[in-house]
Amino acid sequence: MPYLVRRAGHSAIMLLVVVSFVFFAGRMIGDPAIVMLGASASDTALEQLRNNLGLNDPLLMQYFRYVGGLVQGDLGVSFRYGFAQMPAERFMDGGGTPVMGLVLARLPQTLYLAAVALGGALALALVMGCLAAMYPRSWIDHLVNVLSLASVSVVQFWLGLVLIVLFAVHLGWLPTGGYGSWYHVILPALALGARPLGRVAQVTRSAMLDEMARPYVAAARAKGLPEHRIVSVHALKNAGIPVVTITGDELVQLVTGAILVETVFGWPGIGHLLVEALNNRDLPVLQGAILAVATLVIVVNLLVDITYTYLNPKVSLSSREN
Amino acid sequence: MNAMTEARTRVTGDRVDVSAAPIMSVEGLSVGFDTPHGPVQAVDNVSWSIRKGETLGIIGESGSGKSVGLETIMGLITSPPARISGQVLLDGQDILSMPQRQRRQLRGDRMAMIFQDALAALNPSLTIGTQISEVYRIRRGASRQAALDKAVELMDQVKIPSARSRLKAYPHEFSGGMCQRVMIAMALAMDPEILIADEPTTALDVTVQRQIMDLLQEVRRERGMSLILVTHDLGVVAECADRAVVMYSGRMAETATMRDLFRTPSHPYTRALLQAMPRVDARLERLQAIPGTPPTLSHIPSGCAFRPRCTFAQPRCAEEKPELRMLAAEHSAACHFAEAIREETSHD
Amino acid sequence: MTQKLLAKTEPDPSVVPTQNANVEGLYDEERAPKLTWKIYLRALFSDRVTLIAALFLIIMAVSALGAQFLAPFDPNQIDIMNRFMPPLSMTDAGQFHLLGTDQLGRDVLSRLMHGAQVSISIGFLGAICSGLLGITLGIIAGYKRGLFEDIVMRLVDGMQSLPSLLIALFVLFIIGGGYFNLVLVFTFLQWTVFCRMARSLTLNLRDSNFISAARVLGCTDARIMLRHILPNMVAPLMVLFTLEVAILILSEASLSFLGFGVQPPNASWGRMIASGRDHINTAWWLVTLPGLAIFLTALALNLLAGWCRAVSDPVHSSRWLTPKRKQNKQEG
Amino acid sequence: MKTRQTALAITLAGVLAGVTSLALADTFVVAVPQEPQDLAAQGIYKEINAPGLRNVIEPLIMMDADSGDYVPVLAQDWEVIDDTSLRLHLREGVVFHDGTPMDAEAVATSIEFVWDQENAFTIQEYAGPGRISAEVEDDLTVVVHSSEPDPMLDFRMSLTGITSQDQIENNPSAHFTQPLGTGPYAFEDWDQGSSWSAVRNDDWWGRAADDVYGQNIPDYDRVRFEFRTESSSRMAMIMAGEADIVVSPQSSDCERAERLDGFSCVTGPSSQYIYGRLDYSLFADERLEDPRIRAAIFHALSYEGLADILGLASVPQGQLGTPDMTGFNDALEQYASDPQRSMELVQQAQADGVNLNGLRVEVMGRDDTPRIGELVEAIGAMIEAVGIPTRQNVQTPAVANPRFRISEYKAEAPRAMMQVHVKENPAPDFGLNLHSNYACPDLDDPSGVSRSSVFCDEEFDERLHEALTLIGEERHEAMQELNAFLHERYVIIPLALLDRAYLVRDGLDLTFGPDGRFLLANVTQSD
Amino acid sequence: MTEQQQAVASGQREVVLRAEQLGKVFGKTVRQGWRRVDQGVRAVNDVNFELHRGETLGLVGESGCGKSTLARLLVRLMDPTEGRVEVLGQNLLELKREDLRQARRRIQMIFQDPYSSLNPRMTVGEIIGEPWQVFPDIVPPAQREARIGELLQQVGLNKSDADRYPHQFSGGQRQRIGIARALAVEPEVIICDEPVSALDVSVQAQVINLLMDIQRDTGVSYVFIAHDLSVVRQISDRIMVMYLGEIVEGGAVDAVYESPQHPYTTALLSSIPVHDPEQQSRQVLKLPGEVPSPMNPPSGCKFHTRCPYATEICSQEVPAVTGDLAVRGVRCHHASTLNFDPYIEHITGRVASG
Repeated sequence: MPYLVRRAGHSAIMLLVVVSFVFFAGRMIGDPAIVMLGASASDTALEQLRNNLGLNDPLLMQYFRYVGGLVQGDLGVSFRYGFAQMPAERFMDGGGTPVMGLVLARLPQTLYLAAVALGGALALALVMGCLAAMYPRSWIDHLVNVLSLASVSVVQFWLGLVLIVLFAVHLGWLPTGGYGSWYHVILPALALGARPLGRVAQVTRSAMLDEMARPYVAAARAKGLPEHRIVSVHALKNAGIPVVTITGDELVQLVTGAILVETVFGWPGIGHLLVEALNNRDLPVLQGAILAVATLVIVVNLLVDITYTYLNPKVSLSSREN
Repeated sequence: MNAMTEARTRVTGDRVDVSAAPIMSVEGLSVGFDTPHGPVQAVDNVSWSIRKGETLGIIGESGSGKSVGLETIMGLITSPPARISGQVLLDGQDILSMPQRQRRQLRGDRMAMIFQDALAALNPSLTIGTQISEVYRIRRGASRQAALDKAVELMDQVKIPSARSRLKAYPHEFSGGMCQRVMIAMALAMDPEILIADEPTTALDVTVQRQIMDLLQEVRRERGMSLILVTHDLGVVAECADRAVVMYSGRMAETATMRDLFRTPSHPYTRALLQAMPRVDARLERLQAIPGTPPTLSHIPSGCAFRPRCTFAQPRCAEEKPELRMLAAEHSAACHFAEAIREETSHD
Repeated sequence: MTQKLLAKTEPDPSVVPTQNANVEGLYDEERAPKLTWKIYLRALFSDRVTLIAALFLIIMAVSALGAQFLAPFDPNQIDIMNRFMPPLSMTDAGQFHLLGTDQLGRDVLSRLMHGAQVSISIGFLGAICSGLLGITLGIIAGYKRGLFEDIVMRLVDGMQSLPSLLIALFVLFIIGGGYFNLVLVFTFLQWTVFCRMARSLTLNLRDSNFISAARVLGCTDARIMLRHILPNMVAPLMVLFTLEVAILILSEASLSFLGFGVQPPNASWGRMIASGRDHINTAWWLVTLPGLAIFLTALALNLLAGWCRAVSDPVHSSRWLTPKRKQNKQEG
Repeated sequence: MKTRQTALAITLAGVLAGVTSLALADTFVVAVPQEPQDLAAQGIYKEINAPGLRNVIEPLIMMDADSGDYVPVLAQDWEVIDDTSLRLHLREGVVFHDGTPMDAEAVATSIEFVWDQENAFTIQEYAGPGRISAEVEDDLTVVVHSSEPDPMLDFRMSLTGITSQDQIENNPSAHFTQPLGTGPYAFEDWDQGSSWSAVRNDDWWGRAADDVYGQNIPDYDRVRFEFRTESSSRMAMIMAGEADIVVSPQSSDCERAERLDGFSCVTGPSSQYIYGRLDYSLFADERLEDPRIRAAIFHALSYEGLADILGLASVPQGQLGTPDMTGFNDALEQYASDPQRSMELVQQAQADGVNLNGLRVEVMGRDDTPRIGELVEAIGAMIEAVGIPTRQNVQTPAVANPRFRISEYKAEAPRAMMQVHVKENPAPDFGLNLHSNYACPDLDDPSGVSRSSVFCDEEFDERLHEALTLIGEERHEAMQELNAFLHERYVIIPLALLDRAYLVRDGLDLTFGPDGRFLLANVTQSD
Repeated sequence: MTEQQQAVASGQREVVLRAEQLGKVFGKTVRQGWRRVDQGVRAVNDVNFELHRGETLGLVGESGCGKSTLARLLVRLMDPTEGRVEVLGQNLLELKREDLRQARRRIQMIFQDPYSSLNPRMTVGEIIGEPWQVFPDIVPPAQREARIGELLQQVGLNKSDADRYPHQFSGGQRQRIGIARALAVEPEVIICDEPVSALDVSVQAQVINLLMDIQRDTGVSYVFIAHDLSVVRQISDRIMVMYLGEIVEGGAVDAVYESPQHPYTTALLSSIPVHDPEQQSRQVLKLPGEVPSPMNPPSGCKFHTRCPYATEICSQEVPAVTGDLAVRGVRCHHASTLNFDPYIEHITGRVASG
């Protein structure tokens, strides 16, 4: 499919832009050697480390080495985790904790959390949005409206803190955080899912309202279709396009939200890794995490586009522009 | 000259039993809405009836309430939010007082509706086949395949070429005329007795309009359906309808057989409308324009709604709302001076 | 058919005779009554939730703008002896702290008011700057089309498909936090939202006949964009602006949580939460109050924007503007 | 492909998590504030590097903080041969967790590995003047050498973790992630981002030895260290019964613990202190060299107040160290908190033509310092209150901002920075302190350790050099004098001495170990 | 023949608008390998006409036939891909930006949709007065207010309407405002793009009358585009029928209506529903199908797919124009052999009896 090929091309270019941005901008934060060894490190140790890491090479050479590594699935070696302190030649296996491993180890947890948060939010939001659209201006509509707006207005990490205090500390129903069995995911998913819940419910509601006002709904009624079929088949499928768009959008935002929520809950996901990398100035991990997130986002966008074509026959993969 | 032409275009008026009881009659139907500017009366005390096999034209400009009334009959406008009063009798039963569930059974089965903008009235994300067959499948409990076969049959009836291969097509792949044919096929799926066509050809070109009107007449005749044709185009009504109702600002101005309506228009509005139309057969020095503009529903003048634009208006018209009065058999008009005007025109 | 006029009756004196084609208008009443501010106001007053939201925002705005005069204490005045005083408590020196004191003994109410100034102004400034940039580019892109549009929209697509807070984090990580850096980063990230909307609105308007008419009249492009296009997208852009302010206030809080917010001793709501979070188990008000302030402000902004959108929506507005009918009026 | 794997991983993770959480019945859970960088042996020299790692990896000897004496661990006996070498006699029959014997060869390998200058280990901050090497004398005897005279070799040995020789030589990458020590617990798993855990080592030498350290033989099946950055989360964990012990609680949490059932707060003195390093002669704004301005700043602070804000801290005695250290000067009092005097000093200075326009003292903190935000704000507010403008700045990504390094000072305009920093001094001697904090740094000397100083005074440097060569009471007195010398010159503000604190659930008793590490051997069940 | 028609026929009147071989291809150049290939839609092809002072040229056709595109080409809202447009001898297409703006004073446009053609954010006075912001020399600032009043009265509105906003007016009134705006620059030509098709029947006549009155008073010329043949007949002097971007027949309006030579013209005329129930027994020339997509127009005569008279030649050869389409001409292979009288009885018959 040429469209998919072109899309993939764009994505690759965007990734390269992100890679370059992250690589060069990342170098503005200072000498990675000092970052690793601390302010009181001796210059010998620093120099040794720079040699170990190849930081004394020209920047462009480092860049090409980095990009070259990326192509082979090598995101470099963490500054913080593991043992970059030792000269590489001392390791039989080349040494270093590969960032790729760190990222891949954290990715499933984030996806798990995101899937639970988004899945729950989506299911609830669709029901809420449809209900509100079916009874506009009723108390249901008002309730859905205020609830959904409330859940987009809340600061996620604050909600997380409040949830911990309430449900874990005072009521003791759920764990305060950490990663483990299914009930560990509930509180973080609640904190993380609030925003998508609100956004999707809002969009569903207004899209459904719009669709229900369209002539084809009147026509469907006129031919004697039962109302539930009109809502669930006719209107919902057409309302699906904005809902899918916003869901894709929210999935992207979810990753950002995860940064804070994972930190609050001690959830070992990519967001947590990212914050740690930020705090530790662990540049390779930071780069790796950002790239992982960017890749994720690009994949999500592609999925959203594919879903479009299912929902809207006017859009075909070969013709879609923008 | 060849098959493309027909000697007679007019296919109405034949075989309608004038003495037969109407299959549907509307009595004193009023529909009102609330708007930000206060309540409005979109349909005000409208009564008419239609017999089996008959074509009834409903003529009116935008905002005259011609569509609102029919959407209320179809149950597409409900109370609330609308305020509805009056009766719509189908086989002697008032359908307005029926519970929703029962009314839904009537739709499609007893009466069906087609809309002005067919493309908008078709669901853009479902295939033509699904849309034509779904109601048959759900209401008649037919199997998927049987329903699709039915859809093909219907599409053949409305002369959609290579029907079977188009089952999988989506509405946007069809032209305007084709979409209208699909709409008609959808409406016919349950074999209704009354077909309401709400400006079915307004959005179409002249040549396609002709095709669709012919098709409507053909299916009406074949099935012995009654057809309610809503339009603002006097020409379309003149060619197709047996009788017509002229609406102005939510009220009935005049109702008559086609011949009476055009020969002896007895309401000043009908008269003025006929005179204002440019003619294809002659170029006039000036058109007889009706002054002013139709009132908005929120500001209907007191008394007779047409009064401010009427050349016959008298002080009485501002105070007294004229009632619809019988002038002759099948001819009524709502004007204080209807008889005088009828007299005047028939002498002409 | 007759073309002769009936002369039986005299025409209504309020109507000009038909013969004079130049004065055919009908002026006895206004045609489509404008949706006046009275109607909007009436609708607002009948919608209790939105009304409360609007009042809340007014209170917030007043306390933020007047923080210097209205705040009971200097927000940075530390008082080691009176730390962690719960709301509604009185110090030995007789100072009354309505919302208590924080971990340095500063008055929480005063800090909330000054924090409102910082948080809301960051939200506003960020939205204004990104709005100006985005709307300008969006209108030009939508109106001029061509290569410029391609470049701008590619950029917008690219930037929008990245998680913005993450990029904000990274940029702030490099350039450091602080008030103006936050505004800068918000501008840099959020202009795409305005740009996309301004462009799509422009594209819609561009095909309007009144734009064609203006071009036929010989209006310059600048005049068309400023006089014809811009004023016609004020309503949706204002709604978007309101939403963006809410989003930016939330973003400020998130970035402050990670330490990239305004620098001490200045208070912002986000920083208050961030610095109070260590005490959440012991001094609930330190986290709860600024969190509530953010939540309620954002909620009020969202409610107001939602309401504005509902009443300015051509399809559904009448539903929202129509006063509710009493049940007993119903018939049938 | 990727998605399918992910989906699988998610399902599996869910199932496994459910199963494992049931299995972890007798697990001792410790909530710690951060994830260790690695679990390499060198990390045991500082508790915050890898809390709990000392339960897996043991040193040869350890210091009893109370007495200042060394006690045996893996070495049963040791003797100082001369000022460059130390002989250690190892305990017999000890094996590493991988089953390899802990013999002289293994110990020598570990020592050389940890102190190898090729390895850029952070322990180098405690490196002596010379290179350290180890020599095997016999199976159970090792001699440690320093290439330069080093009176503190025994101290450095107490920092050195001993791990499997086989691992160091054959699988060095595992050394950083799967420590193989000799301790009472054997490393089990490191769930990155979440926790690391260890299981009971039934073959631990301490079960049979009669000179074992600690209060008891630890008997939990498993110990898990959960990483929770948020202190409120750690607090929540113990409140919810998820953790047995919480490391680094807030003072307010400790206060709360007094009032609540279920857990209590155990505190004790630590060797950590917080100081403010106010730029002085080196690259500093010249107005900061005016003694009145410096004094004004020092006297502006309310030390009681700051200790109160910090909680779990006390006001130090005007010098950087604890009273048990060699060189501690009892006569020195903390600077008086006297804002009135500060204001007068500022006015005097201004009257003498010191123009304070444009001076902004930048109070800067690294955020690995406890309560740093509040501390910086409070200090800033206090200095402002006496009429000296400040700017407050908490460097968030805390680790190693180049601005903290003296060598970076060269790159900036004259500075007026007060860096608030936490420091741990494990040595029982002021020598290291005085050298690293006050000696004029030789910026061109790559091996110098005094690079955190911003003070350059020839007289001081000379006297310090002399004092460092002394031993015994002479050394003590010399350093006492030096402390007094510095005190008068308002060089560095000792802000607070921190307490060590743990939240401990009811039913447990915890005592601080002899060397200030968290050891399960010091935890006892009280019921 | 009316006076005007005579004048046209004799060519006495000044030519105010001339289109020569005007054509427009839409769409993009598609890249095929390295080459760029035009894959456009030919919306308008080979249009030639002259419009004289005070004359109205009617343009009819079904939707999608390109008549609106043609209108936009004439005022240069779009750039044609070929041909030229001259206004009073000035070629619009060669003008620089500033000169083009100046030239626009000569040619104005009235739009179909009276709702979208007025800026909702401007008062009626601002809308009508806007051209003078652009061309300050037309009316001196001091007289503008008075002039707005005059214009409003000229189109049948009140002076006081200047302060109101467009939404306060009905469709017909808005169309009058649009006309006033066009008149404000005192143009020579007004292109009317379906100006009455969105209006109610009862209002259509007012606007048509108004347009005719304005022409009578000011001598302005119209290009009047519509799909309603009755309306076109009422207002036009000459008429051109368009099909798929081409003019298929043209001539004086009475001549075309009373003796059409192209089957398409005939079909259009005979398809109109006649609003007289007595007049229904006539023959209708019905066309099968709908207008083909302009993307792949039929070969040969573009009409042959729907033409009841099509023969082999029609699908192979492009028919030549017989006569001058602007005066009296037709584009059909069989024009000379066809007799359409039975289909237009309702037109000719009325004329005879009327």
